[in-house]
Amino acid sequence: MKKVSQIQTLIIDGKEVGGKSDESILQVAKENDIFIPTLCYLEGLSDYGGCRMCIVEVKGMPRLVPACTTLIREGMEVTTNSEKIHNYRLSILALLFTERNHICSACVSNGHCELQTLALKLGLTHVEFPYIFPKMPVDATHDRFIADHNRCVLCGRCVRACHEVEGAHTKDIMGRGITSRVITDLKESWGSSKTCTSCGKCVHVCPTGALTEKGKSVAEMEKRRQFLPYLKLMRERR
Amino acid sequence: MEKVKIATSWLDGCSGCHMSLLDIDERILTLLESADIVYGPLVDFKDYPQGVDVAIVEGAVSSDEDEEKITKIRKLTKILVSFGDCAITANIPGMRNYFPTKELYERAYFENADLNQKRPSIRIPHLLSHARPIHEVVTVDVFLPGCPPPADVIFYSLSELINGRLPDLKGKTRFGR
Amino acid sequence: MSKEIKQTSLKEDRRLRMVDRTMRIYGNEPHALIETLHAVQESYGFIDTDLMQYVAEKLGVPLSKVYGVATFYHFFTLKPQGEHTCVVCTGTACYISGAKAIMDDFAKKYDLLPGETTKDNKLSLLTARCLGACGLAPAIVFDGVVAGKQTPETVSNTIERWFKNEL
Amino acid sequence: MNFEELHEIAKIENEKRAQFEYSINVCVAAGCMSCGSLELLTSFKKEIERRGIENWCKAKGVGCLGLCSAGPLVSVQRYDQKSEVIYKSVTLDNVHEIVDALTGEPVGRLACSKEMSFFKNQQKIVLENFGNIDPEKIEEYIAVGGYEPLYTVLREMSPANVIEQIVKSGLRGRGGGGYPTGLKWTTVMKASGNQKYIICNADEGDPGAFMDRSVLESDPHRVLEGMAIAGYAVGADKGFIYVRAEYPLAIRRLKKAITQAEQLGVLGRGIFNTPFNFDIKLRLGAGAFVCGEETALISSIEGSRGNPRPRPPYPAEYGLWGSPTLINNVETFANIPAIIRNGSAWFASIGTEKSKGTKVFALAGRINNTGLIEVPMGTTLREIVFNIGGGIPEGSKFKAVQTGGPSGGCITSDYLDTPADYESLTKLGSIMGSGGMIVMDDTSCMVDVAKFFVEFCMTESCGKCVPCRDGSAQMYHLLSKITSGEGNINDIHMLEKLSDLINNTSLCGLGMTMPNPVVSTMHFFKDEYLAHVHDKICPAGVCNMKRGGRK
Repeated sequence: MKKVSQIQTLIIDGKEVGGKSDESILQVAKENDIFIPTLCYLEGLSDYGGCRMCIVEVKGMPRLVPACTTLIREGMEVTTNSEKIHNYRLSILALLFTERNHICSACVSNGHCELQTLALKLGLTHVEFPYIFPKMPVDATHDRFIADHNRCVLCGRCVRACHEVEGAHTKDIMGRGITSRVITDLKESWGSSKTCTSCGKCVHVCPTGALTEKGKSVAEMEKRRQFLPYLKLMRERR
Repeated sequence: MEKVKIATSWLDGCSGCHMSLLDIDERILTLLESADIVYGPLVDFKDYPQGVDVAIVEGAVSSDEDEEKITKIRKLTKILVSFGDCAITANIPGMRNYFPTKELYERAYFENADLNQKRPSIRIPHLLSHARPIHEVVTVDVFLPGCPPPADVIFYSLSELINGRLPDLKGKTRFGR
Repeated sequence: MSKEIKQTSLKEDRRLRMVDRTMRIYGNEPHALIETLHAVQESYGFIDTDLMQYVAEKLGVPLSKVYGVATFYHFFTLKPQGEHTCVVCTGTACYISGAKAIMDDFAKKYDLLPGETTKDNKLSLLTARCLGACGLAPAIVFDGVVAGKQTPETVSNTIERWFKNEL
Repeated sequence: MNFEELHEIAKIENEKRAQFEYSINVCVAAGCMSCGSLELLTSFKKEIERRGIENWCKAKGVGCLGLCSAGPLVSVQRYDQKSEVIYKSVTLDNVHEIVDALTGEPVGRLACSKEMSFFKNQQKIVLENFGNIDPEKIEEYIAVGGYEPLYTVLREMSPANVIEQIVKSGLRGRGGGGYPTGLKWTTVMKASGNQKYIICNADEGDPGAFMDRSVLESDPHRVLEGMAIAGYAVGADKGFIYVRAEYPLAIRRLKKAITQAEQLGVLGRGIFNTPFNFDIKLRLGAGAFVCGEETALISSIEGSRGNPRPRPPYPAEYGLWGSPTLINNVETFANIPAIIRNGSAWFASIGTEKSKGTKVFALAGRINNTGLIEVPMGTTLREIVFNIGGGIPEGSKFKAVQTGGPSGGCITSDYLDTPADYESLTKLGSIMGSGGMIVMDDTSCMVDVAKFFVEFCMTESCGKCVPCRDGSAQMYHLLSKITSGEGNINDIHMLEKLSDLINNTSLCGLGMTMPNPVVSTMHFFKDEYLAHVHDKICPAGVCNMKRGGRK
């Protein structure tokens, strides 16, 4: 029994908008050109709700909610940006910068990185929390790709793309908390993976310079993601 | 009207930020109408003077010498500007932070040295265990990120500071290039 | 192909039967992963890569997921344990009643940090997040037997007796 | 199995019991077991046999007697007079004299006075069978009226009736949140779906809490019965108990209990000749505190990493394998049979206006009577700590009682007259939690305690959401700095900022409540923080300060 989606009206940032009942606040906001920052969200992948960048205020709800996983309701009043929300987002972004080693100036994704762009858009000019400077490995064993854990934000996009779209589930996250890390198979080198199809989807969905193509120099790594919603649609119709 | 006293300095950095400062080209003359550069690598003064209004410092705090310098600058300056990514994030100098300093010395003076494999005999500044952003050591008033920060943004920031305002740098410059 | 040889020798392993049995009980369904890893750890003492691969194939679970799950849960260990194991409870009651002093003593006397095994493979030190024996804080599990109200002295007594093969 | 058969079992069992004038009940719960109570039980049995008195005296293992600090505990019961003597710290050497004393005066030196407030001031519902029945024998549970409520429910009540009783009883979730149980049941009942599940959350992860362990070890059938009743009420025919692997004894007893219940037909297909089927399976946790969070727990039962997912949808609508799922904690289920037996009005008459019934607490830390207690909701903390708990060991001074574990907070002596109920504790910046109560005296440094909890949460954070994953690491770093004498006032401000951030933006309950121990200690013990930061001194002498100061 498939639920029929209904049209609902709601207010986002004072603007009256409409959407389908199975749409999230984020989707409806996007359709109406209202900007909500995101990081782990990517159209074409399942919703994750991990990065907390898209938190918004909903009138009557006791807590801030992630716009990506909260469905709209009739009469909902959403505030996507207030001083409080903005400050929380800045702090979360700052925490992400402290966690690994994001050296933008020496990164192949410089200029095309979602983390870097978010810092620019939200006006993060410095990070108030102390940097952790963990020693992280770089896996360059694959013929075509590199995994640089220094740049990883653990958004889980690669894991989801590999599992949900490619169907290989070569990548997953190991450990937990601050020590979690993205792995290939049984924490093996990427180059020796028997399950990896080398399709490159993980590389292109990665928001930062954690997964990149070989042979790219600083600022040369641009990602292509247009294929994703298309692929999703085609697979649903299969 | 008395001119605003500007000092510049660099700690553990590549001087690229200072180069970018020079990239404001002839606009520097406009700035100098109402400001003096009283200290820094671009001018020839030996000691850091009293009563500096604005200090622009590039580079991370990496050695005991850097630590002394920045503490002194902070003490004698009204407004301290963290200038560029190394000053704000430790950036490239921070890439050595995952290695013990002993290994760094080994690498620099022995493994990578073709001739004369020894620690320098004259005193060199002692490396701290980590290269740190300036604001983890002293209080910073203005952050001007970029590697290097674009000349236009430097000009804008200096103009604001000279006119007694704190520049609003949000959305104007980012980490990296 | 040393791996294949190891796999065949695995099949003859009696310990493997318990693992197989567990998987069978759950119909070799992917959701039996955690129960199966428990069975692996119980029969082998730890979870090694070959066994993870074996379990992954049998249950039809991706390799990376098996590894992800095995490392997510702290009860599982991927390293072989020493002859004797000592689990120090680091729950709140034990912590404020002196578990810290016991841990410090391990570091001092045996050069052991939690999760480590001595070089001679005699002794492993582990920690647990509350054994539920808070009434007896600080509590320690010596080779699977819970002992309460421990001090650095009572702990080293037990360990010395292990070393002298008295226990 | 029908009602007559059930009664027959109870009758036979009671007759069996009545044969014996004396019963020597040795506590075989984990605490006493680790003090050698099994050897003690064997020794009692041998002694009885040696003396040839086995026709009027028997020794058996029973569940937790409560006063764990004085284990092993032995309770000697006389059936005719229904009197009971509890002996504490019994050793093998005492077996002889205790058996000697059966017919005479109790061994005064070893006996605990029944008048002792530890025993006198409790009111037992969940723990009613503790120390009385052998947890490994279903017949003994049936003999005290067990599985009768299930029969009543199946034969005489409609699911709606059952839920109405639970709603009226005012029972709230005992796992920590205090969500009304009846409401939860109603939601699951109303949820559409052919398959529904019952999950018993026995992943008692709070360090310093052992209520659920004790219930599972001492009276496992009670929980099974509660789950079966819930299954009938919401329309589920499958149940899972998610229990910590760290509790081997509880697991063993649960397995045994499930097998016995299936053999007798009180679990399985067509229970009590009704069309109701109910199966219970065990699932072992594997050392992850976050799996106490219901969506993480579900993920773990499904065989995955214990990552929580955003709610809504709530498990009541979209739970295990996408089906409507009812999740309650051990103590909640253990209350159900008593509510059905005695009626919702009886239950609602106990406790306070908003918090009904009793609560089991695990007392631990710097307190004389560490152990397990059950008191009506609303009993003051002073009564619990100083009367029932017997106060603080001689020579030290009460400092704080910590409730709610890593999600809770500290309560100081000024607030000891606060009633222990959901709302009052929340108002003080702590929470009821699952019932762990750790008492601290002046040998505890509150900054160090805060650091302990933050470290706990840092290592238990699943890592999915940024504020919890990174924020906990930053907080731990700051607290380490402060406790090593290298902190400054700015670090305290940063702790405050991070606390607010993590509390407001984390994905699940673990993250949201993680800052509580820090916020609460900073509120009540600001001077200790300042002493660490300004004077580089640890007033309790716990922290190793690098520069100057004591110790």
